[in-house]
Amino acid sequence: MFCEKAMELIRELQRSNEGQLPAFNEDGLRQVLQEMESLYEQNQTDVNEAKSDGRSELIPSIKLRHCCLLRNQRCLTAYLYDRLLRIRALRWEYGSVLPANVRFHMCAEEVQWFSQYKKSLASFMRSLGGGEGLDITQDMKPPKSLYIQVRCLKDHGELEIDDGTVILLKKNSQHFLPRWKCEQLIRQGVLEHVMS
Amino acid sequence: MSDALSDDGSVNQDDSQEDVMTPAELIAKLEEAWLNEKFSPELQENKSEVVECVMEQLTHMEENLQRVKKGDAKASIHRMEIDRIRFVLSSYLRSRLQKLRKFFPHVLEKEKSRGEGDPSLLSPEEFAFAKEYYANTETYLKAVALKRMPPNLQTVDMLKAVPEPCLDSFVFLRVKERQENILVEPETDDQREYVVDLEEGSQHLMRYRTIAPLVSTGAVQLI
Amino acid sequence: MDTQSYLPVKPGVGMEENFLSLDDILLSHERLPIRTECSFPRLGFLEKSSDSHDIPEGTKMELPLWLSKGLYEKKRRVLSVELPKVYREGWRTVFNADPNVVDLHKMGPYYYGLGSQMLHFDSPENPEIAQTLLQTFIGRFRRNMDSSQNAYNEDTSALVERLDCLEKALFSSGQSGLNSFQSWEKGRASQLTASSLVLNYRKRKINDLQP
Amino acid sequence: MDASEVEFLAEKETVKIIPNFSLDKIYLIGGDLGPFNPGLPVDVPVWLALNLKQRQKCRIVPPAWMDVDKLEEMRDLERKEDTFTPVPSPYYMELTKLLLNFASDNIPKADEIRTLVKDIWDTRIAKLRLSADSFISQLEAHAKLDNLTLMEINTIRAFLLDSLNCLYKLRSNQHPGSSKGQFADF
Repeated sequence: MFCEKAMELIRELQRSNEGQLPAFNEDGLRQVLQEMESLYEQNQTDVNEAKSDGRSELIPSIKLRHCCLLRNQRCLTAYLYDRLLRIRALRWEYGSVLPANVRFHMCAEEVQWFSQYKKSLASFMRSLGGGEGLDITQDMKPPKSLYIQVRCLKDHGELEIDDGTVILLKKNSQHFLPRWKCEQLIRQGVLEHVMS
Repeated sequence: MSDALSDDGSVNQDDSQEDVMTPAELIAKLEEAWLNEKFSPELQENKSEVVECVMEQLTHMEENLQRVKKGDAKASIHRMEIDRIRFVLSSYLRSRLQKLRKFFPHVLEKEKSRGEGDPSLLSPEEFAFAKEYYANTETYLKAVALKRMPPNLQTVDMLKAVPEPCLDSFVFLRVKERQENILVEPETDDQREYVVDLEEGSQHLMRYRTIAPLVSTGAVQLI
Repeated sequence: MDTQSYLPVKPGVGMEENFLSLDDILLSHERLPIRTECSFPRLGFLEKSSDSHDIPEGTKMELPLWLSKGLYEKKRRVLSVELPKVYREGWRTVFNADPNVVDLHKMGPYYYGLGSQMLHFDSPENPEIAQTLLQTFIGRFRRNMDSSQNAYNEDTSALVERLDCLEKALFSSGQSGLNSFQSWEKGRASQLTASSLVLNYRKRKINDLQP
Repeated sequence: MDASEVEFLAEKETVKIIPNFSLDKIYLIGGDLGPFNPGLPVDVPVWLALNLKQRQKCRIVPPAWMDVDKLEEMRDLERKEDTFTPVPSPYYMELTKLLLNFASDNIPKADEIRTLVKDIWDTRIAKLRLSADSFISQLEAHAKLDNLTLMEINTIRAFLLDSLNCLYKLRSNQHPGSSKGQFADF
């Protein structure tokens, strides 16, 4: 049956749970586009014959191929759109720089989409409140205290806090830090929030 | 110290009106807008004047705190309050941004068809964001797939492809100003439509569509 | 409405599909038994059991829902769609008697979704099908709610296995409400945590290292 | 809504504290607080009370309803009535948890209070499920929910609202054509 390739793309995404991004399937995409091309060509031939020779019995087959063309178009669009939704979420999870293993799974146009999205988001945040600016990727949970206890899960180098103090984030070291300085690092898995 | 932080300057909400809000009322407005945005299925009208005023308050307070010496007892209390307000503000803006992205073709369409005097759904920065998001997404779909498809299949109508907000969703609400004769549409053929009065302070579960106008006037609060 | 993590396009539920929903695309790939009411020239290769050039009129075969919907016409006879057993009168009687005893996963797994989609094909039984779908959902609601909220502290895995796709999605939204409340009760709700994606990628890395 | 956000709203409620320090009036954006004088009770929002308590700067005076006799009465009434009885605070559950976790030494019979509030909660949640089921099975279009608290609503919100959406779609099946449906899905 037609459109099986397109379904494979959809199943591939559905199998990747919790918004993980599987590798961009360029090969699968190309195969679907090829199938579309050949469906279109067959239909062109049949349409011409139906018109010139009055062979109206070809119409059901033309219609069937057209349905398959539309189905392929839908599957590809849905595949690409769902990937965008996953990629978009990465901005909040990882911050504006994606780890290499994630970037590796994106095609060139996705990388472009993502960098344009980051730009739009950044200029949105900059222009908030009549140009004062506010980073809304912070403050994801209601605040409980100004400072929190954190443990370093990996070596991360130096961190400067607002009063100018510099702290070395060494694996397994514990610190008492301003909450807003830690939020992003906790989300990225560099620090762990230690509850008392 | 107390002098630096003690001017409770009132916020002028709108120059054309004599309406003056205290900072406390302003924060209450922000919290109302936050909950309404969180719980309504569609994007609410923008409250950019509230956002701007709140940000002004926060900046003003932070500037004052710069002048205070470290370890001041009052300063940490002020900082905690700032954190709380900033959380509500960010969360409110995030809720809006999330709906913008989820419904972008419909939001832009609604904005386009808006009448001359009608209030704008989007703030200028949200409008810019939505337009860019639309263009960016369209460009992407074209470049990767659509332009490589047969000629009659190179466009997808985003308005039809992206789902609309479901205004028939149910919402929980609390009544702030008494309303009479709210028409409740029947759920089945053998039910008849009927009217309810919404008493002040009472709470209800009903369709968003029925009370949507009351959310924007502030007569009901979504909970 | 303040989560920034990945949220897929939701399925349409009912007669309308959402164009971009992966769930709806999978649902509309369900195969239906049909009978062709005209011939489809030059497409014989789609019907595996024959080696003729065309699909002749009167061929019984299976087509995916999306194609059946696309080809079906009320006025012209192109194909007729056979109602899957689970929506026929015999099963409807079973559902109406006690919807809770039925294993909807086995009968589905898109019991409500596919049933609603079947209404696109003008069957005289459509009103009864729609009514049974609705009553089945209502009849199973209490059980599904109570188990998704762990009301009886019992093992729910057996029950979950018997849910259709739609019910499963509802079950997990009930569970996440419960989990959020329980983590709050334990004082964990305000803990800042790593994103689930970050955690998953880390897990994967560890798995990659293992021989 | 996340439970932590409901708790955040509960933290705006005021509670009486007895400070052991002195401090002038504080002009917060959300309103004025204080002045604080040692031994003199003063009203503050819960978030501040908890912060001061953690720093051993005050004693918290539990709200009047946080009392074994009163709560027993409420529990019995809640069990007797079919409807939701009025609660002593729209945030009774959150305040109980917060105050008992951070200031149990200021609250007499803390453990009994914890159990009583949990009993009241469980009774109310059971009623909530019962009414949700009847709302669904009667295909109601409107329900009055006075006295329900935000935390109670929140436990069932996603499940109930999603279910109502599905129900709506399945009900619309009975009137095909009433929906727009011009878009053929392939």
